[in-house]
Amino acid sequence: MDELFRQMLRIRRVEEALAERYAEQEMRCPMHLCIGQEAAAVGVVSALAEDDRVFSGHRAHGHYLAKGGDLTAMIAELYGRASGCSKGRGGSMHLIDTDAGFMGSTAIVGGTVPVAVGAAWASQLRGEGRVVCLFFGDGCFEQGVMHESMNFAALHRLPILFVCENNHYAVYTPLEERQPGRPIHAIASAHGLHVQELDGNRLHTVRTAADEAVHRTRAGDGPQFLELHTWRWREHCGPDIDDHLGYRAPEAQADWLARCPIEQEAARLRALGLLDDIGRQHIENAIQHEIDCAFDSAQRAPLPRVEDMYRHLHGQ
Amino acid sequence: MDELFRQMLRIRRVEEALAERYAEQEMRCPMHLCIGQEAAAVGVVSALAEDDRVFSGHRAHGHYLAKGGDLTAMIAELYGRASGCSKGRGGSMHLIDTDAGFMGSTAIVGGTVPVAVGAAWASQLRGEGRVVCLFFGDGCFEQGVMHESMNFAALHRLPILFVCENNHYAVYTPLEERQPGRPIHAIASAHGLHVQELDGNRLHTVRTAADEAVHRTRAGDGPQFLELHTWRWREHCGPDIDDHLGYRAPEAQADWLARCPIEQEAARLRALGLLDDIGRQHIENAIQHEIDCAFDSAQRAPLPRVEDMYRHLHGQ
Amino acid sequence: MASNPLADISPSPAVHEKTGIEAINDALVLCLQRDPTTLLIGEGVPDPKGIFGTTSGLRQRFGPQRVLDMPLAENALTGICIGAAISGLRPIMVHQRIDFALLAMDQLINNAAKWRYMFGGQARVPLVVRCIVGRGWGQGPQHAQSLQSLFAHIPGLKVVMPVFPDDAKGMLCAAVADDDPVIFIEHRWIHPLRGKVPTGYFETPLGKARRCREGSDITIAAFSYMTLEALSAARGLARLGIEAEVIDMRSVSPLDVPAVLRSVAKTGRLLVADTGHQSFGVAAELIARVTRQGFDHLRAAPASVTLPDLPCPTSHAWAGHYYPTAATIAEQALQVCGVRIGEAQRQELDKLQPDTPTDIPNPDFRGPF
Amino acid sequence: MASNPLADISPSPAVHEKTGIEAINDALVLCLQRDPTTLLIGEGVPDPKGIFGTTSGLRQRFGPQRVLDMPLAENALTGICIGAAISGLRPIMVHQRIDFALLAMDQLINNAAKWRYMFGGQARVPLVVRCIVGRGWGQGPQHAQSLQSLFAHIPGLKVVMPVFPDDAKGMLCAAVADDDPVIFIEHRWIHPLRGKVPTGYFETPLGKARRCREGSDITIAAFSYMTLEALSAARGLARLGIEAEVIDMRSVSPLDVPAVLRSVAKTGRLLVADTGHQSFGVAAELIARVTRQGFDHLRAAPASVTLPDLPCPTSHAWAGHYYPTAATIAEQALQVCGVRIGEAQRQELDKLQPDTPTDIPNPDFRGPF
Ligand SMILES: Cc1ncc(C[n+]2csc(CCOP(=O)(O)OP(=O)(O)O)c2C)c(N)n1
Ligand SMILES: Cc1ncc(C[n+]2csc(CCOP(=O)(O)OP(=O)(O)O)c2C)c(N)n1
Ligand SMILES: [Mg+2]
Ligand SMILES: [Mg+2]
Repeated sequence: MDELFRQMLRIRRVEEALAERYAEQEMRCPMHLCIGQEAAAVGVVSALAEDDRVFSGHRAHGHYLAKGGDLTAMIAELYGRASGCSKGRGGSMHLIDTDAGFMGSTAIVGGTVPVAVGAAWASQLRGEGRVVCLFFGDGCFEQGVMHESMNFAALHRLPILFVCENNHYAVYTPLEERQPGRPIHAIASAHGLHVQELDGNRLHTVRTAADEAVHRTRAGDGPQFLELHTWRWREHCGPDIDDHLGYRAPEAQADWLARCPIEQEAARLRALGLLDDIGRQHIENAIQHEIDCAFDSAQRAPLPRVEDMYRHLHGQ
Repeated sequence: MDELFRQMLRIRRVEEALAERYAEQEMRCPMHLCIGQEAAAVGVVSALAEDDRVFSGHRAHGHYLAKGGDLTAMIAELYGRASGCSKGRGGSMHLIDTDAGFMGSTAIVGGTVPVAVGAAWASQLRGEGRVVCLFFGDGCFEQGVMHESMNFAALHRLPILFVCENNHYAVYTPLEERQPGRPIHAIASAHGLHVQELDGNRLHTVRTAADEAVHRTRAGDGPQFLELHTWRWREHCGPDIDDHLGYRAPEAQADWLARCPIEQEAARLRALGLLDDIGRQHIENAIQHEIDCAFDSAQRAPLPRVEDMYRHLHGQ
Repeated sequence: MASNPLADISPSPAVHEKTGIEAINDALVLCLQRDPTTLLIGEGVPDPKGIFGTTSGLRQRFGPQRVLDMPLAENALTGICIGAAISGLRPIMVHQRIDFALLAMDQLINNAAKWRYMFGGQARVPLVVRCIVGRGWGQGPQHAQSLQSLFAHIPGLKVVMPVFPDDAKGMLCAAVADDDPVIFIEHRWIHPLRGKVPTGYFETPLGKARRCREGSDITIAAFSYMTLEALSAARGLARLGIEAEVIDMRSVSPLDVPAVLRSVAKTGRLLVADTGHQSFGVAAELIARVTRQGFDHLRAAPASVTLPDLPCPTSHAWAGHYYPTAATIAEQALQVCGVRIGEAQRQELDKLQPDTPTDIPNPDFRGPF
Repeated sequence: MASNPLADISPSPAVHEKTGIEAINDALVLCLQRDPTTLLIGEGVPDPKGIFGTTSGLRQRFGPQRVLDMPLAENALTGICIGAAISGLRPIMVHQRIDFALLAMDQLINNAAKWRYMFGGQARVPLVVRCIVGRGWGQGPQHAQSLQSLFAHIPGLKVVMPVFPDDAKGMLCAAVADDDPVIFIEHRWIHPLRGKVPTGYFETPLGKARRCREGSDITIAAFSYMTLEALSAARGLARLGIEAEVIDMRSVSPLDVPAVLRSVAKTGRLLVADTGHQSFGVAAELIARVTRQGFDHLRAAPASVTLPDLPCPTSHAWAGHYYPTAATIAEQALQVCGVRIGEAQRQELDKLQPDTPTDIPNPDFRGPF
């Protein structure tokens, strides 16, 4: 579990570094940070097998890294480099690392939902035994395609995990202005999915629930649904903290900050005697070193060549 | 309740007449008959006030007639006449009679769903106290727009009745090939709608449930959902009986035929002493006369003029 | 219109006379047979009517896992097919009406068209979407659109519209074999058309036009069903001393502009006939391209014959005015050629008017669906 | 690009200098004020950023019933607005990116565009859909499309693309007052543009182009933001002795072909500049129409400057190659005019290259959104 703590911390530090350097205006693309939501990414993805697949949406850095996506390639992508994970065509909202099983994240809310279901269908048809895991937000749940997709997944009992990171906001709009007062997971349950609702900021809880869900779906129980309550710490899009805008209650904000997934896990590990200050510092140092190297190498990578712009529209 | 029996019988006889004359190839448009489903149309619509609104889809004759839509104008529309209820532009799949409060039916499955919700929203915003009633099928429930629409209706507590005529088939495809084994109304309930599930072939039951639903939604309880189990007797599209194709179990077919909404209601009325052979014959005769006149007048109506084809694309 | 005016120019030796429906069914059988990753899905695919017969027998033959119906959820199902495609399968999706594809524009345009490009070539979407254009028998405003122009505008989508049975077969095979998404548009009046079709598996390259008739006075470039009307028009024009070259464009995107330019270099005149609406349509693109690249060849202003900019009204009384015919094409061609329409011309144009009711392709065609 | 090159030709007396954002906000205030049936809805409408400031303050002023946010459900919400519109309200819907409107194509094309016609004029859909084209700062393949061609092909939809603040205001008022659906497309690089805007409520007719510069040698017909690039190009061309007439088309559908024909009758040459993709796009339609109706005026093949047929790649390194500039337009114009590009021309073209980074309209423009 030590390793999972490290992964959460790594995602946090990577995003903090991105935020810090974003002001240099060299990463010229919209960027949605998942700081505060790391337990969902790490807790769920760690329950998957290496060969399983992950899809995500606009807020995907954490999912990409948790699945083992190449850090340098991601940063290079943000810098618009030819060596970026999407060869400079995607930016932060379009990440992919097929070697790692991270099959794509896209910018249209709901866009990857059916695509992930299709990947699960392929796994079933080919008898691959692969599980597909799809991350999306509470806002995404409002899209019709979500319901069409759950229906198909339930109908064919596909090996897929629907993971709703409910951070209670879509951009600046609270859940109450977009959905009536009923739980999200209850709808998934009515669609015939096996559901669990939990505190998404507790790594341990998330991991346990994900283990069960992955086990069930791999065993043929059909689609599983996790509703993870969590909180985004920074602005919806961009590097800053935007508490001054006042769209979220300061008490809620303070409450969620106190429930930092990383510090909660750190405390748990400490209590178990699995982590101390020196150990943590080691981890921090190693992460910092990795990040520095990745930025360094990404920034030194060449920009894409003009003549390559037309490549990859069609095959051959 | 005598009048409701008459209305069901009238819809049945109108459609039988349409079916009979369809072979003449003068009604040159696709046509979806609701024979066997008359109790849903009449039972629900009779619970509405005159000023309330109805929307429907491709199988709309019964809803149009139950709401008081002009019979001659409907038949003229099927014959492609200028005097048709949609001025010859719509045919069977695009009916409207704004005077009667029948606000439109269209050919894309799911197409009128949000439109009806918008009409309910308008009623609420303007404080009109009008209820909107929307008919759709079990297949339509699979469309994402259905779920988006229920969400919005529940969020704003709109005065709307969602009426699902579950005839267990979409064209030739049974429910089991399209949806997992869970009830439709349970999903609506999870969306926060007040739901009732019932036998849609029993006029009385339908009417009672509709009364309650209309009352509730008019009182501000928000959207209501009725799942009415029923059965289409004829082919999906066209005038014929297609039992020979074997896509529906003969036992199910026989069972549902025995549960004819009209004969069940006739039996009830007889038992109550409210209907006898002579009374029924009177009703039949009057209906037959009305139908003959309507066909006569529709068929004698002029075809649209060539130069009018371009009218009504835009206003003015 | 049900007999193939091209019967004599079919190429191959081992051929059978088939309808468009049979040719498409053939292609599907062969594709499902030769590649076990091919899937066929759509509302009605395995049902007793089998998408106008084009999918009949396939479920029985290839099983319910590979040949299946779907819920009424066009957008998700398109995305699901994209997901299957990037995972190594080759789905063929069917819409009984192209109008239903409008529900799936997000997945088609934002995902299918861009997936390969936006991920730098690390994934591919071998997806075919068969869409049927539902002309006739009062299909009306929401069941009779011909929307090729919308898809053709999107980089990353290929759009094809075969007419003749041999092309329907060969181009469907090529579409399924293609590693990129192809919108395969079938005008339903090509379904009953008969023609010689080579047996066995073969691919007809996408993006290549086919000259159906030689002529020296005017080039008529036609899309889909309009090719048949153009060939009739050409016969009428010939009787008036005008030799039209008729080109069946076959593909909308890629568009075979060179083929048209070659012809216009000879004829100096261009008329484009398309099954879609006039404005911002396929005809405009071809005219603009030929004008840009072949301006010096043009001896007269190019023209087009298309649907009006109007939703399709249902009444059969309007069908003959809404849909242009061989007579409309011939009349436009005469105008492009600068021929005054006198008595002889009027008589010939009248002869080109259809002899079946204008809302059906032939007397065998029956409603309601 | 943030200063209005047209500052001198603004017409009205009671005017204020405003940005496009302020002009649109003005129009919304006036429309909500004068007609209580007007509604404003969209993701982000009442939020602290207020759709780039265009909707700021409106909720406070007109209340949460008339100015509201919405769930992420573009298709249903479009249908809901249609339902409200046929019930006597006038909804204005906003998409922060036009790409999101692709989720609503069914409701826009099958319903909004056809409702009045298919019910024989017994209902109407006074709906405005504001769509923002998101160029710049790495918006990438799914957030930077310019899809006017798709909407313009559909009979029943009006499509407008104002550039200057006074038009943005006047045309938005006219769109809201219109009894039919209007797709109102705002290129986001027109938002910061400053210009003189008349005070008070006024409507600028939809469907009319506006001549921004007189010239005798070539007509440059431009859509949306490309008008600004065309005006810069014209200044460069003037220094090379070529006087370009620049027409801001303002509307895509209806398309003001007569205005272009009048100009081409004088200049004999046409170049069309559009913000969308090349093929099957808006430029093709205008070229085709002018060629058909003004063939005898044309002294050279018309040309166009558009986006390539390629999804928008994210890397800023490609922005300058993906997006054409004033230099691209000037170079094309020289070619249409048959001017060989020598040293003098090359120098002038170089001067027309933008001096800000090519992924932002001006130095004030910042990411991330
Ligand atoms: C179809 C579509 N509509 C709107 C947007 C703009 N948008 C981007 S992210 C977002 C909010 C998404 O909320 P949620 O799903 O809860 O994810 P979160 O950002 O909270 O992680 C919106 C509205 C979009 N990208 N796609
Ligand atoms: C979007 C769309 N997809 C497909 C169709 C073709 N279609 C017409 S009716 C129908 C079945 C509808 O089933 P259901 O909603 O249960 O209504 P029913 O016909 O049983 O009354 C289908 C698939 C359509 N009209 N629109
Ligand atoms: Mg959220
Ligand atoms: Mg049904």
